[in-house]
Amino acid sequence: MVLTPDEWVALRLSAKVALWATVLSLPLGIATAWWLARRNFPGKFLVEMFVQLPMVLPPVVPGYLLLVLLGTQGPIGSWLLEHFGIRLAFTWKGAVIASAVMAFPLMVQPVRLAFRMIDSRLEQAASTLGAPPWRVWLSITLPLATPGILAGAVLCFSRSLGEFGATMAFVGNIPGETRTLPLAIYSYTHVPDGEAAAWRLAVLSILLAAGALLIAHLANRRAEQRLGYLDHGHARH
Amino acid sequence: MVLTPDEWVALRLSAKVALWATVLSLPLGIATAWWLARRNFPGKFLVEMFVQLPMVLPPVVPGYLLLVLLGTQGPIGSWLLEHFGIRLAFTWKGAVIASAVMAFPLMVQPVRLAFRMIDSRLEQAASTLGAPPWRVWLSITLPLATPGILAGAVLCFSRSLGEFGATMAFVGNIPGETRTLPLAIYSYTHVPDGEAAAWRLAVLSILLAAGALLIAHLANRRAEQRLGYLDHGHARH
Amino acid sequence: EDAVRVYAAASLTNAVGDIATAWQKDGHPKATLVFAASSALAKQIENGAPADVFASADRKWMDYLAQRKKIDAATRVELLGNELVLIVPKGKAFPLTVDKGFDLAGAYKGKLCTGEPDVVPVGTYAKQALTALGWWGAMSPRIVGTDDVRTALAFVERGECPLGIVYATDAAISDKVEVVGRFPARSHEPIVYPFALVGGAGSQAGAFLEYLKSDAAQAIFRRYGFTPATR
Amino acid sequence: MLAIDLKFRRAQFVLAARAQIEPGTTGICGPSGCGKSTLLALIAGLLRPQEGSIRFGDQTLADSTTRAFLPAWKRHFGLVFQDGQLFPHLSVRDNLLYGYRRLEPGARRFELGHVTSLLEIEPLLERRPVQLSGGERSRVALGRALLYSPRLLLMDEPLSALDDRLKQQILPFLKRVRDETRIPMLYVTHSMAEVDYLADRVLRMENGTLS
Amino acid sequence: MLAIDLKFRRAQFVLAARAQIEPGTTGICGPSGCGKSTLLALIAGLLRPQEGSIRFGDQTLADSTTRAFLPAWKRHFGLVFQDGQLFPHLSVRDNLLYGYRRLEPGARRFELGHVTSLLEIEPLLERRPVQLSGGERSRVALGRALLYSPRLLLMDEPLSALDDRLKQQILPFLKRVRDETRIPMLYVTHSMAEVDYLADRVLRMENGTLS
Ligand SMILES: Nc1ncnc2c1ncn2[C@@H]1O[C@H](COP(=O)(O)OP(=O)(O)OP(=O)(O)O)[C@@H](O)[C@H]1O
Ligand SMILES: Nc1ncnc2c1ncn2[C@@H]1O[C@H](COP(=O)(O)OP(=O)(O)OP(=O)(O)O)[C@@H](O)[C@H]1O
Ligand code: MOO
Ligand SMILES: [Mg+2]
Ligand SMILES: [Mg+2]
Repeated sequence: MVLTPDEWVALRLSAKVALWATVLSLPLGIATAWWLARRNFPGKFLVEMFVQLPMVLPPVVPGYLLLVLLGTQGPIGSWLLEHFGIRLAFTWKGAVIASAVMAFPLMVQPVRLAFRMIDSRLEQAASTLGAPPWRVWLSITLPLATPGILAGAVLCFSRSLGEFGATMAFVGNIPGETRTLPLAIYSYTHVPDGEAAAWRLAVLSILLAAGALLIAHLANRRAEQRLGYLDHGHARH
Repeated sequence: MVLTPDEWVALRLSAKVALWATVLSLPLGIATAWWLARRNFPGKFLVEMFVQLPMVLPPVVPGYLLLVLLGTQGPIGSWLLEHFGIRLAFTWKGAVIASAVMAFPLMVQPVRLAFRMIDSRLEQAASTLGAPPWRVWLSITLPLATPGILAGAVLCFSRSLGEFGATMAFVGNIPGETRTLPLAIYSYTHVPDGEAAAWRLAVLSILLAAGALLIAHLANRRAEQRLGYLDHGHARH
Repeated sequence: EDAVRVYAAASLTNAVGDIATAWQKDGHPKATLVFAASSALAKQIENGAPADVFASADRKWMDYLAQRKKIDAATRVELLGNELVLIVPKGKAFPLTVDKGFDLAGAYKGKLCTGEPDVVPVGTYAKQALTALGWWGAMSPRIVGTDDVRTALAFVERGECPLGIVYATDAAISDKVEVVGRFPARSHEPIVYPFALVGGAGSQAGAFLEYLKSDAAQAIFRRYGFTPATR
Repeated sequence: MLAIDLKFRRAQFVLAARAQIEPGTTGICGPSGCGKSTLLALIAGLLRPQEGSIRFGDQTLADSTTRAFLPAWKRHFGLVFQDGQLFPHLSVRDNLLYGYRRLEPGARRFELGHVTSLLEIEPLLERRPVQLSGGERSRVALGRALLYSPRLLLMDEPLSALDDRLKQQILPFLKRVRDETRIPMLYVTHSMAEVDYLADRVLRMENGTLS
Repeated sequence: MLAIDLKFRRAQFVLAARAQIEPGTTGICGPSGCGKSTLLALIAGLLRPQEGSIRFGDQTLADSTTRAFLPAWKRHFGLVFQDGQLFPHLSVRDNLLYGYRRLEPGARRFELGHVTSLLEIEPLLERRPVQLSGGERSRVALGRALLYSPRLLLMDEPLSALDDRLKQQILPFLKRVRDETRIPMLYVTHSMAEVDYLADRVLRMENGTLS
């Protein structure tokens, strides 16, 4: 399958946006997940709710909110533009933000689950060996949560690849700038005989996802071997 | 906030659709997650890919595929209609299917993670006490995976509440039948002065999600207490 | 000089795309084309999208921007019109006459797909037309609304909907449907596509808007089934 | 009664065991890491020998030539794990009754009350395993295997976490179990005293080899 | 040296301890469930007494009146857990070096090679904890705490999973550690023989009360 230049552009843009969205979500997602998994504080339920928020609304709503807040006329957007020269609305960076916001809850849940399932006595053991809390976190908690982090990253990347509604609302469908694969697919459904082209793009999306999934799969296998998880047929007894 | 009859109808429909989508996804999601977590078989990667598929495409594409397959003219849809009198296209049942398909990967990932993180030696211990595999699974594996199942159910329910694209493409927008909150919200964003009405509905969505999250939250707390997870501040030593 | 940025309703995708190609062939810098629902485009322009030309699928959203002083009202022009047609899946035609006395509800079984009434432009026109013909009362419970005229078209193409109401331009690009009736123009508000320059647009933008009025461009619009605007 | 003739390899470790184990109590001794726990796992059916066979009476448990393998849950052997392996989501009571509940009443040879009073774990019945001390946990593990009324009881250092008083109380009980119920036992321990008191014979293991 | 005067409650269990522990090796004996592991966790800083105080020399580790509490990682005490608590994602070597690596070279009192050869765990250095036998695991746990060169070494039945030969080898080593490095030790065990050999004095616990 030889790609047309337009297809290449959309493919590269989608890969770039999904990758950045995942990379951006990771630190914040891990931090949020840890905070929710290990701290009790008043209003925790509200934070949980807030994290979940982008999912429970049709994507145009968060997209529109982003436009209002981060658009060049918006309170945050105008500030960013003025002080840092960063323009998010109608740029690929904005597409990254839209994807990251929509995928964020998907990142948080598995990581949080992994943090909960870790045996805290191992962290205690590390602290009796002189490791300050941040070192315990980096050397024990985080590595033990790797499978959860990878699961979260896979969900986040996949969701970003398929993100349509929020991206459309926030940054629009600008060729070469914000026209990711889903938006390009939308456009092709509006031209005669566009169905074949739309299917080609869908296949590209799937291949991109397969690549990402394969990488995550291999990384996960390594991580699980490190952690001594069962490999079916090899009991750990 | 007094609801109009239309708002009531959309609210009830959304709750019904999301609930059914979650209930339907649960057994299949748990089975798939277990299969992926514990079995190695040729082509496993393809199955993983297939599970992830609905996420990586813009929602209209899976929605359109559902229409092609499950519509009254589709191969499966016509068979269902003929033999069981079940009609999915343009009915709320179809909306359930659309939501379930889109939310399925979100259900599978956390459950799978939980299955992986369970110490398989406990399952071995159960088998030395005469429990056949299915009993081990029901009495040990499944209860130990409860937090993962709850996390999956929360993601699934939330995603269903926000599902728009696939629903629209598969069952359209029929008031009282398939017009869930996201479809109603979307409609209002299409009318120049519909913003206020859209926000009212968005708030309803959020309240519905908050209710579901609260239930999951309480269930999870009970499950984690049962499993002896750490409560911050109370080390388990 | 920066390329012209054209924000156009999704239903104009083909036509405006072809015109932009011709425009480029005439030696102009390539135009950037952004297609989406008129509502999404209008809200983006309201929030500072770098658009030069806006082409709306109906008057509402052009008015919306005009009220907010985002467009150059002097340049507003209704360049195109469209027709509303009744379609059926290819080969599934049934006798139908677009006439007040005809019993549409009794003429077939099943749903009627069109844009969501009162929301999506095509649905709004459809409701007006059905009302004018006295069909609305019996048909309204059978209406399946869609977010976009393309989804309605897809439902009919797939045979899920035995009958649909779409624009003539949409019916023209699908070979899986056939037109079984055309609504008279006076049965609904005129279907028009207002165009305008967005405030602060560059000089190239004005040239592009002029180009859209040219015979060459109008020929392309007609090729896709648009009619000259009925003023 | 138990006829073992097998080879099992895991990474660098090779276990080669050939033995004919008669009813009564058999002590298994040997240095740390010599393969005692591995041997019990093989007998229990948690591991599968790569070569050779295990037979219990005239029943084949595993045979590499015929590829026969009776899974753990069909063997009706009780295994007291070296590290307890209590079910964290079940109360102590439900842990104890896990195997017991599934037995036909006629097959039950012990009573919950009797076992718990002897092991001094009655006050713990409603607790979860995380709320137990090390020695309490090992007593529950022992009780759980006993209540399953196994055909063969495999014990991996069951008393090593206990104080002398408890040992002095449980050992005679195990002896009585041996004599009254005639359940054959394999007993892994590092304590010569326990072997002397309880075992009818001793098998020594060294570096993966049973002799 | 170590001055304890505290109360700690957990569910029905109440630990009340008052003791003045001098340098050297102190054996702690008592029946299963009497609170030995809980006491060590309190001294290590993993639990916080609800009432009373713990002092080490002139340093206050915990004091309920001033709400002072020195967290575990600042105490520089080594704790050998009853159930090992090895880090599953690290090799045996990285487990052993976990505390050691963070010490200033001058503060290191043991060498990896020396400790591993004495505990006979050199061949295991590249393995993961799941690939160890029960006794191997407890030796790694002991080595890990030793290599951390603690100011106070807390050991919870460190040898109970080991055979006599290993015990006979490790006990003299611990005695040498006591005499040469003068690291004070608290040693929980059920073995009178170990106490007699190693301990300068014995504290008895009964039902949560230290005497
Ligand atoms: N999963 C594994 N992978 C590789 N080697 C293993 C694994 N589990 C155990 N071993 C090795 O197999 C040998 C036998 O282990 P086993 O647990 O049977 O010893 P053991 O006799 O029970 O010792 P202990 O008295 O210390 O419990 C040991 O050398 C151990 O290091
Ligand atoms: N998390 C907990 N919640 C409630 N009670 C607990 C908890 N952990 C331990 N206990 C109880 O506290 C008491 C002391 O436990 P501890 O572990 O200190 O005993 P121990 O002296 O170390 O016993 P062993 O020799 O059996 O290890 C026991 O009665 C135990 O049941
Ligand atoms: O192209 Mo439109 O704005 O959805 O009718
Ligand atoms: Mg062992
Ligand atoms: Mg203890």
